[in-house]
Amino acid sequence: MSDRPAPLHTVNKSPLAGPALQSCLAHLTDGAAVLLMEDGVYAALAGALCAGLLADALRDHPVYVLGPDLALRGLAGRALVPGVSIVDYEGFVTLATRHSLVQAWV
Amino acid sequence: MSDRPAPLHTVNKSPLAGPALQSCLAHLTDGAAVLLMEDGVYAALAGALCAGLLADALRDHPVYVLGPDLALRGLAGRALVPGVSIVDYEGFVTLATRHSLVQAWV
Amino acid sequence: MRPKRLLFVARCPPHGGARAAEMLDAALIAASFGQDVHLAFLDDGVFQLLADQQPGPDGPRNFAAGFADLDDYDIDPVWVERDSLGVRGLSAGDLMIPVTLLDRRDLAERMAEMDVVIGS
Amino acid sequence: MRPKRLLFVARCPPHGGARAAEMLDAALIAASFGQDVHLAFLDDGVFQLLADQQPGPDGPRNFAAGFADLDDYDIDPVWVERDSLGVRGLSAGDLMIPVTLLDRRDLAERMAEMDVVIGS
Amino acid sequence: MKFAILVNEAPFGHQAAQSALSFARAVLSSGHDLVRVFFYCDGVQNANRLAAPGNGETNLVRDWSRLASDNNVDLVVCIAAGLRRGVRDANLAPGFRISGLGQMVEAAVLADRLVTFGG
Amino acid sequence: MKFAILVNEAPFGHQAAQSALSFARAVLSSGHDLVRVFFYCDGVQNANRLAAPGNGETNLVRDWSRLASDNNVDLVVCIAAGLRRGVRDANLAPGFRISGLGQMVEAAVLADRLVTFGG
Repeated sequence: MSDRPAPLHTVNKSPLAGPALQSCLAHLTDGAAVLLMEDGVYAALAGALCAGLLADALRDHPVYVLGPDLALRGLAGRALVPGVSIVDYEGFVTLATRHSLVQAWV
Repeated sequence: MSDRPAPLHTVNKSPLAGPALQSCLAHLTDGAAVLLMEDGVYAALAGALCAGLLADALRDHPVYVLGPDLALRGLAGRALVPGVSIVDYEGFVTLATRHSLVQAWV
Repeated sequence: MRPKRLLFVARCPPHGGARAAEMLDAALIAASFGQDVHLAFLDDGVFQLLADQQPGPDGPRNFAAGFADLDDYDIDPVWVERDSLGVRGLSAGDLMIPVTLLDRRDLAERMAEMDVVIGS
Repeated sequence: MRPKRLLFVARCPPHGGARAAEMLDAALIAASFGQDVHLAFLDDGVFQLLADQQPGPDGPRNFAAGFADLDDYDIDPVWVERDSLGVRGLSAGDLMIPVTLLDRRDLAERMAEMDVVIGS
Repeated sequence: MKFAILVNEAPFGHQAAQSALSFARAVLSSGHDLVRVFFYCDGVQNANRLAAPGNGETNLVRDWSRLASDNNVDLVVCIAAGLRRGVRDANLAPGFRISGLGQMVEAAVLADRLVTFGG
Repeated sequence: MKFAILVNEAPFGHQAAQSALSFARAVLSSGHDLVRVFFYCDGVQNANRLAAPGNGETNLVRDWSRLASDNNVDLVVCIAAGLRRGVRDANLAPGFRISGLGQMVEAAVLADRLVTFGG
């Protein structure tokens, strides 16, 4: 199954506005990755309450954040949780091809 | 100001799906009351994680729950947090007349 | 072409709009098209299965009736996350249909084995 | 008829849809109709005021520009809940306009003094 | 007492519009005045007469129209929010009228209580 | 690789539809196939040609129509979800077609990846 390793999970809600991020992070399996998009990108903010949660996930899983959605929200120049990688939409497409499926936590 | 004592706060979101209930309860002033409606009625369920939060609020504030929304969700016959009062839409209207304003936490 | 393993994930409560009912519709159609369809309920989605829901004359349609069709469509078992029930003070006996309770880790593993995951 | 004290409460983030922008529109119109208009930002609503928001060419309109109009409409001061900023790792210096920081208790008291409270 | 109602959610994505209608009926049955129902944000979809729910589903658009004709209730759709979302004269249900945000402000000023549903 | 996209949110109440469009463009610019975009739930509002956003606002309905004409993308609106919400042939934007949920299942089966936006 090396070509279909594990799911890519997308989170599009603010971490303080519902359980999407927490639920998503609690369901990561070996090889799974997380992409924060839309209001989900607020979770990448260093210093936010949920930063520890994300840092924990980053020990075992890559976490990506959609750059255009950071810029839209005024977060482009701000400090993010260390280890989070910024991708654009082409990067999102590439991630989707490399993972077995895309599961949206909305 | 005896005829305009304090606000009535409505909460229409599930307590585990966002910060509406918690935020609302943190902003109650003297004389304020809470009406749980739509998915907000899940907060009235005895045994749920947030039951303690509601019980705390009930020491100082009346908490009402909309009966038709309980029935819709299968909660009509279930144990509720002690002290919560069930009202119908006419009761909601009466509450609105007795409070100074109606503030929706959505 | 072999049927795909399609999982519909329900995480929202039942009566906040048409979303829950529309996701159930989609699952039933997928099953009728011969796909290998699974349903998982977690977070507030477990409220969709609560027994004794009484839609009023003015309310939205009684989508709960749709769950009775799951057998006809050969969708079973229905997966429910045990932890999601627990924090809501609920147990399997409170639900309108028989379900398979799964721990979070087990549900995560099964979701990861699907071909397609749809829903919220 | 004396102007009413209208409070618009912003609790949702800015770019998840038109809601934030439409509430700001409503506040500006109310002010232009001579009402005594107030704005309060709490929970994720504080993100609406974050500086350096860069709407792309394809994105929704730049509603943040609307905040620049607040002075013209005599809407001030803007109330922001201190605790909501803190748990998000933000401070008043991160915001695009000057605001009045209020503790939760103080904001609650001011909200209770209004004639009408609109918004989420 | 004079009530005004603000509806911010569409009829089929959210329960708020149904709640607003039930509240409106209770205002009238309790003998109070309902000075206006204002439809804003996604709430403008309540006025889309092309909506045709399936069998056994509530038709909220029709129910609002009936409320207006039976009780002479003023149903106002925000023009800007409606244009954005494709609700305009071409598909406006009976009993609704399209106007500006000033009508919402006026409703808030004229009524003793403004009650918001959804948002 | 073959992609399909599921859009569950209306264009003006949520960013999801804009995200879906940006993702669709990236799929095409990356040289992949886009077998279908299926509009479900409130997502059917993306096909309402009566929508007319204000100056400076994105017109997502028009942008979808352009995507369809420029790239021959199959845009399918769920008939049941559309009827409920007042999106039907009478107000359907160019480039969209109305069909049943079977088209969503087919898209999920034909594509290597189904990516959901909103819900």
